Amino acid sequence: MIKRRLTNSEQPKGRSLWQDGLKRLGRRKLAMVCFAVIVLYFLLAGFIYFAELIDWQVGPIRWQEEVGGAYEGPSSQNKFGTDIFGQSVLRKTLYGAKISITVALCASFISIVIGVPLGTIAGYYRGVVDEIIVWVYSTLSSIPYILLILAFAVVLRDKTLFGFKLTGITSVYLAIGLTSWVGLCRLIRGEVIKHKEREYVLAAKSYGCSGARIIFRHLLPNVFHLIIIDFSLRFVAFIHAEVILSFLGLGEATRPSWGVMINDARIELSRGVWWQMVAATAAIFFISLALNIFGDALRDAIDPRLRKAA
Amino acid sequence: MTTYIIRRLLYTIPIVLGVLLLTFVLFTVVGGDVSIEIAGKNATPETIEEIREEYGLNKPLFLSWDSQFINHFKSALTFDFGRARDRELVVDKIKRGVWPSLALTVPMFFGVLIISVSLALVVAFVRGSAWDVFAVVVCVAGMSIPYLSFILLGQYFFAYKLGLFPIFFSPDLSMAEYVALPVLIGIVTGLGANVRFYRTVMLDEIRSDYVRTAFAKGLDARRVLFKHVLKNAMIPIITRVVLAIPFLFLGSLLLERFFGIPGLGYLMIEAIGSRDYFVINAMTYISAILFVIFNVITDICYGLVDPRISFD
Amino acid sequence: MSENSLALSIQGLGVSFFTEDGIARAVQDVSFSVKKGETFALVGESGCGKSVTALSIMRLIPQPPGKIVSGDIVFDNRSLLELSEKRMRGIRGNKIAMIFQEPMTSLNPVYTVGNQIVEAIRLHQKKSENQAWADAVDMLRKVGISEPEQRVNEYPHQMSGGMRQRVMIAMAVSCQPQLLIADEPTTALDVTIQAQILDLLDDLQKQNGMSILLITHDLAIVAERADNVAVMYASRIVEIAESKQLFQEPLHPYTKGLLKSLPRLGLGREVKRLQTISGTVPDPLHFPAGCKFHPRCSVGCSDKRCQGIEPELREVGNGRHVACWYAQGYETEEEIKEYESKYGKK
Amino acid sequence: MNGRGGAFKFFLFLLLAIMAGCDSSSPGDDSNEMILYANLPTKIRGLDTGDIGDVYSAMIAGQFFECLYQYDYLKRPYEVIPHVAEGMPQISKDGLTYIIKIKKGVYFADDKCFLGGKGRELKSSDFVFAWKRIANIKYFSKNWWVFDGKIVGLDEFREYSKNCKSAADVDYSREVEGLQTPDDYTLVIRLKKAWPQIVYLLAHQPTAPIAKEAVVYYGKDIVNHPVGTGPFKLKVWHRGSYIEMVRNPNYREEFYPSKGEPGDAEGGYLDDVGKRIPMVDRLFFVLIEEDQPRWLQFLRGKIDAASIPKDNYGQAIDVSRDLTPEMKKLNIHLKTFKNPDTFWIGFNMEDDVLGKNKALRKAISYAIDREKYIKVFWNNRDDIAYGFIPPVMKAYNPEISKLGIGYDLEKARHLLKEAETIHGGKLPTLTFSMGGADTLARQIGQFYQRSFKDLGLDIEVAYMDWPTFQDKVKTKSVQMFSLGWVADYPDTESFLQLFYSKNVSPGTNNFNYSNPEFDELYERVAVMPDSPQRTELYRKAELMVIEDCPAAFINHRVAYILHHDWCMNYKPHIFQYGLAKYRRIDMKKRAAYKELLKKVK
Repeated sequence: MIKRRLTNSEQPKGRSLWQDGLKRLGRRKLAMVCFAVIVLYFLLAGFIYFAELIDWQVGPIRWQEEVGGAYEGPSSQNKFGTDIFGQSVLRKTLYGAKISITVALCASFISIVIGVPLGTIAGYYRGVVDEIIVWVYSTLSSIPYILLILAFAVVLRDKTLFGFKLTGITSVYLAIGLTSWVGLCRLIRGEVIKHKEREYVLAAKSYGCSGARIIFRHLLPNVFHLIIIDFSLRFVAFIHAEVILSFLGLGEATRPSWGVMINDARIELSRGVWWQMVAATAAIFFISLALNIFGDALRDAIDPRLRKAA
Repeated sequence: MTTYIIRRLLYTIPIVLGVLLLTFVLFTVVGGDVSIEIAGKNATPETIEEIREEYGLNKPLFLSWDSQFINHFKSALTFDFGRARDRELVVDKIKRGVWPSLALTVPMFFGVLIISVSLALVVAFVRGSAWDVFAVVVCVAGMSIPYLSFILLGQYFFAYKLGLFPIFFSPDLSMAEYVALPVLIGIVTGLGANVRFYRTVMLDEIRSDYVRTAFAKGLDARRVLFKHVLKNAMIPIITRVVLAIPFLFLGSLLLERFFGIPGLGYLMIEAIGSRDYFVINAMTYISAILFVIFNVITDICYGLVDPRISFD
Repeated sequence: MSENSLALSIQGLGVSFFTEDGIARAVQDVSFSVKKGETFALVGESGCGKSVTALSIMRLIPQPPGKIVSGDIVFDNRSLLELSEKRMRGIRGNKIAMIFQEPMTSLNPVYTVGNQIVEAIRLHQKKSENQAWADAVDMLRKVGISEPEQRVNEYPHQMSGGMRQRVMIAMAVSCQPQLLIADEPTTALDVTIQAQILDLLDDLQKQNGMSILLITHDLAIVAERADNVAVMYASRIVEIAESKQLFQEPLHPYTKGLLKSLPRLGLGREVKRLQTISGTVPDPLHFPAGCKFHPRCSVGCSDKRCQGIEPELREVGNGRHVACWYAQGYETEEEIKEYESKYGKK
Repeated sequence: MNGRGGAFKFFLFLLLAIMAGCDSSSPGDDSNEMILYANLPTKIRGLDTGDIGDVYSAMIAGQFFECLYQYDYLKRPYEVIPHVAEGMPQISKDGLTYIIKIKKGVYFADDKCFLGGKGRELKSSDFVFAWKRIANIKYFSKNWWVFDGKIVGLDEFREYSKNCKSAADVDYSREVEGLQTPDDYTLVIRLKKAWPQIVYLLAHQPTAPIAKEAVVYYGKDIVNHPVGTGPFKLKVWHRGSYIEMVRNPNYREEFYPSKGEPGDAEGGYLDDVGKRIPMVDRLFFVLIEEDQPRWLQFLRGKIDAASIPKDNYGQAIDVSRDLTPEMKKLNIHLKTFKNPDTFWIGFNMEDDVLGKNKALRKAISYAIDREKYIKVFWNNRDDIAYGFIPPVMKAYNPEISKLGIGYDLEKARHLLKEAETIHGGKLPTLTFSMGGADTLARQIGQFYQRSFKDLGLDIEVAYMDWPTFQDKVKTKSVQMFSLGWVADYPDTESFLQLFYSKNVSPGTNNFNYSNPEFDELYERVAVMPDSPQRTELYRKAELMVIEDCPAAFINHRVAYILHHDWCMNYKPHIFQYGLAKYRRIDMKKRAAYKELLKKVK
């Protein structure tokens, strides 16, 4: 039989998991719209940070400014109406993006920083280390999540930790971060155990790779997509957690956040002041919806197997 | 089977110890001193000192037989949580709060379960169709609205504006009357995530080979769904259901708060507001114990539903 | 061939899957017929569309995304595709039964095997519960399960793979179907058990006089068991022949390749190096133009006609059908043009 | 579909079972019964009268426990009259010995702690026991301040109790020289120094007598079992939701007061003169902590009276401070009254920045637009506080708006410059602590932050929960804080002691204010009986504090209470608790309210 090289176009493409997944994702219009929405929110939050840094007095930064009388309804001048002090609800809503995204980002960061290394170490080294890590997260996960967050938030609030005063959102994202790494850790551990037995890891071992090298060069890249997917879906939960903590008086107090705005609206509703509530709810709704849909799409695109875990 | 249960229970011991350690660290080591709050507005330093003594706050934290840590253990293992800030026994508070909480959460739970499993079956059956897409979108949209907004709007429209339901707990109402609206709101908020979850479960099952076999036999869709799929789907459903039961006892923080239902959720909110670590500690510990126990029950339930699992 | 001698006849079947990534034409223009009482084998590599063809007969294509886009399936003088869903249910498991590749997962894990057989019996036959259970035990005995009285109450996970496949067969033949579709019935089993299962199918065929549509990728099985063979490649049938003829004189380069890759025992001491077909089966989303086999074909790979125009399955005499320009004897482009003028451009 | 139907039935069954299991039988079926539904705006701590430390606990406990004295229900200004005492005390000339006779025939309510379950007669020794119990340090009463340093021998008793192992080891039979009981109906109190406020405190809830039997029988659980001599008995106390009380059948003959102040007859307060009290058979205190539900429950007639939430003020009260037509159609009545309280921003005088810088403190005080504050947060209801003595007090200085500190931004800016000079540079960011993180607290915090920003001063607001806040205040670890004080009795001394240097944190002087001149004045005035001269000295002391400025006084609350017209004899009273015994309910009117509500809508 004559051996023949196949031309490039004919060859089934050896695309990586990522390329493949992202390409598939790119074809989903809805997912891309959602992605754009998410990027928009992040840009907004980043912009507010930036503007504050250089003290650029754009609208959202000047949320404290009185732009009208107290509790003025939406008008052409103040599109979303005003609050009790005559501050613009629109500006507060925009500014709230910074708080919510900061909370969710920091909490995600903490949970990744704790969950991924612990999960990898437990899964790779097994033995006593594994038992201890499993024990820790089993303990944490045996306490209902909401109780655990509340317990952490109550206890951490107004404490000083390593010279840092834990006020407002700091204690919020610490509480969320310190309690939410469990799921990620469990996921990573399971995946690492699976991959550990795969040929490529065994091969790496056989030519004398160190444990650290195997973890960083081989294992982590192969579980990385899980972290991203987990992140996108968890982000939503964190934004919602901020609302509940704010309602319980454990959240941000000095700056407008969506949770605080909804909480304030509780009383305002009875005088028919609905705009603050609607603005904050809508702000949360759109980013949650976008993250939910995008997260699902990402998961389907990159790792359809995970659908089971949902 | 008995040996299995015993062995399974033995596994829970380290977890319970872990929970005890965690609550101790949280509420005693990090949480700190509560004596001043107990002493009240006209307190003298000596009263505060006496309170510290009474509550054992001046004992060493760890290294002693009479340390706070050992006492924390003892009290937790004997379910003696002492007295709350208002000098009522914490246990009494919890006992009293359980019923109203259950009256709220049990109907809510079954409502969500029945509606979402039924919907999920239907949606899974018409998978891929416009109805399916619509259902998923509605679910995701429902999940994206903050819980608090749901409650606020629900209470505002149905109780305040339309006056269809009582606004708040009142002693002259029957329990059915005052839990009606919160249960309704609870069910609506719970549907999104649950329908989506059960749909995924059903889809996983519907894609299975045995379903194809069942269809190949000539069974109709209803029989396949209700006889074959549902029983297999029971396994993930049971996990979710049984593990949700401990949460029923906790009540619902926000709903109880908004509707004045004197359950454990409300108790918890108040404990948070007044930093009543005695109550928070007891609630955390009890719910963890319940959770661990129900974990064991889940495993036993697997055995009942899934013939592949044996306890030997 | 009289119509009445046919158990099943498929004409121009086309099945497509409408996925996000595009339309996958899993089955295109497939036509063949199965005679009563014969074993007809459908052979091909995995992903070539043979299982989809089988599922189309049962009308069990997952829909959406799958859809039968063209063709007709005639069974018992009736078009299956035109039947109502209710009538079709009366045929499934009753007139046409099917057994699947994976005996591990094809049985419902949470019901006893007896329960699952009884369900099939009672669905199509008016029998009492007790009678059905007795039948189930009989069926199990017939498929060679020892101690069927006990086994009937066991769960699938308590049985070995071979036994489960016997249970599947028992379930399938419990209503004496006219046609049994066996979709890779032995692939997942040990070699020793494979033969037992196939023997069992042979026995049952003799007893009931049913036709068997045997779907497999294993030519060795085909050689022994099948009366007629259709070879499928990339959604199309490329060759149909009597089993013996095919093995003696394969016409399509793909069939030739397949046969060359078979280990031949008993041809003297000389052990030939097994040959494989280079390249891989094309992705149904990205079929090559022209003859789908041409990129892997040793004959027509550089031939412009093979690259440009897809050959149709045509009779080449001797009752043999093949879809290959070379095998059909169209040697030059002029001839193909002439062919096109006759039959129209593809 | 069987599976679903079965599950649904199971669900229904469970629902019914649970509801049957805990459904409290709906009260009020007996139409002759007179039932009062009152609101309890916050959870109460406990009903052990010796440990009651807040207004609402006192409000409840007042229905069960009776003190020696009480305030006249109708007369204004507030006047102390005997309650379980036979008459006003006989006071020795030096003002140090009080002889008090106790009424005969006052019985404790029936309770199982008594022999045979029958309540026994009240004896003078019950007072002595109750007060020694407050002195007992192992009991941790919040109310030791009442007797601290006042009664001969009681402080020694407290010292003695320190050495006991536990509360149970304290021997209550131990003699206290200043508390003698010559017979069961006579109580002799000997004081260390003159204490003219004593009659007010003998009308103050924590000094009510308690039966030793109850304390012994219930132990620590006494908080759940109020056994007193009062007109009502506790039936159900569902801590999370309501308190139900019923009339005490053993209650002695007490009658509705016959005299009031001018206008009482027109106000309908004299309709029931001479009638035996209590008139109400059953009382519900329904716990509703949040404004909105409370307000709506009131409008629906579920509770008989309620205050107006700030966000519904416009719905209830029109610009002329009268009820809106909507309220009038519902036959709702308005009662307004001034509270004996003052709210302020306190300065920690031990703070490095604030303590040494009077100009800064004054600048802050001048920078607060109290009028706007009251307008934004309290619907313009409250009075501006220029000093700390509230307008209801006799010692209230009518000239105070000129003498005290009000809003004057120019002056404040001027003072701030001075303050910067004193500080020697730019002032650091100050921290203002608030004991709450709810919406109102946050908005108030924001208000102040803006006010001080206008002044040119940066402050950071720290919101914390109440316990943390209290902890910080008591340990002197705050800079500026928001607090207030409600007088327990109608004597300005109650406010003066807040600035006495011996009461610094963790005592009531949270400002940690210390001025020897003021201390000297306080010590002098505290032992003086009421006289115009004392009033003058009170005013002098107030001005002294205003000058030193340990706090920026903001407002005195004015309460706006609405009640339905079926709730009769609803006269507001700011010092007396346990007023339900005077109330009468027109059950017919209440029953008709539903129809009225429909008609109005």
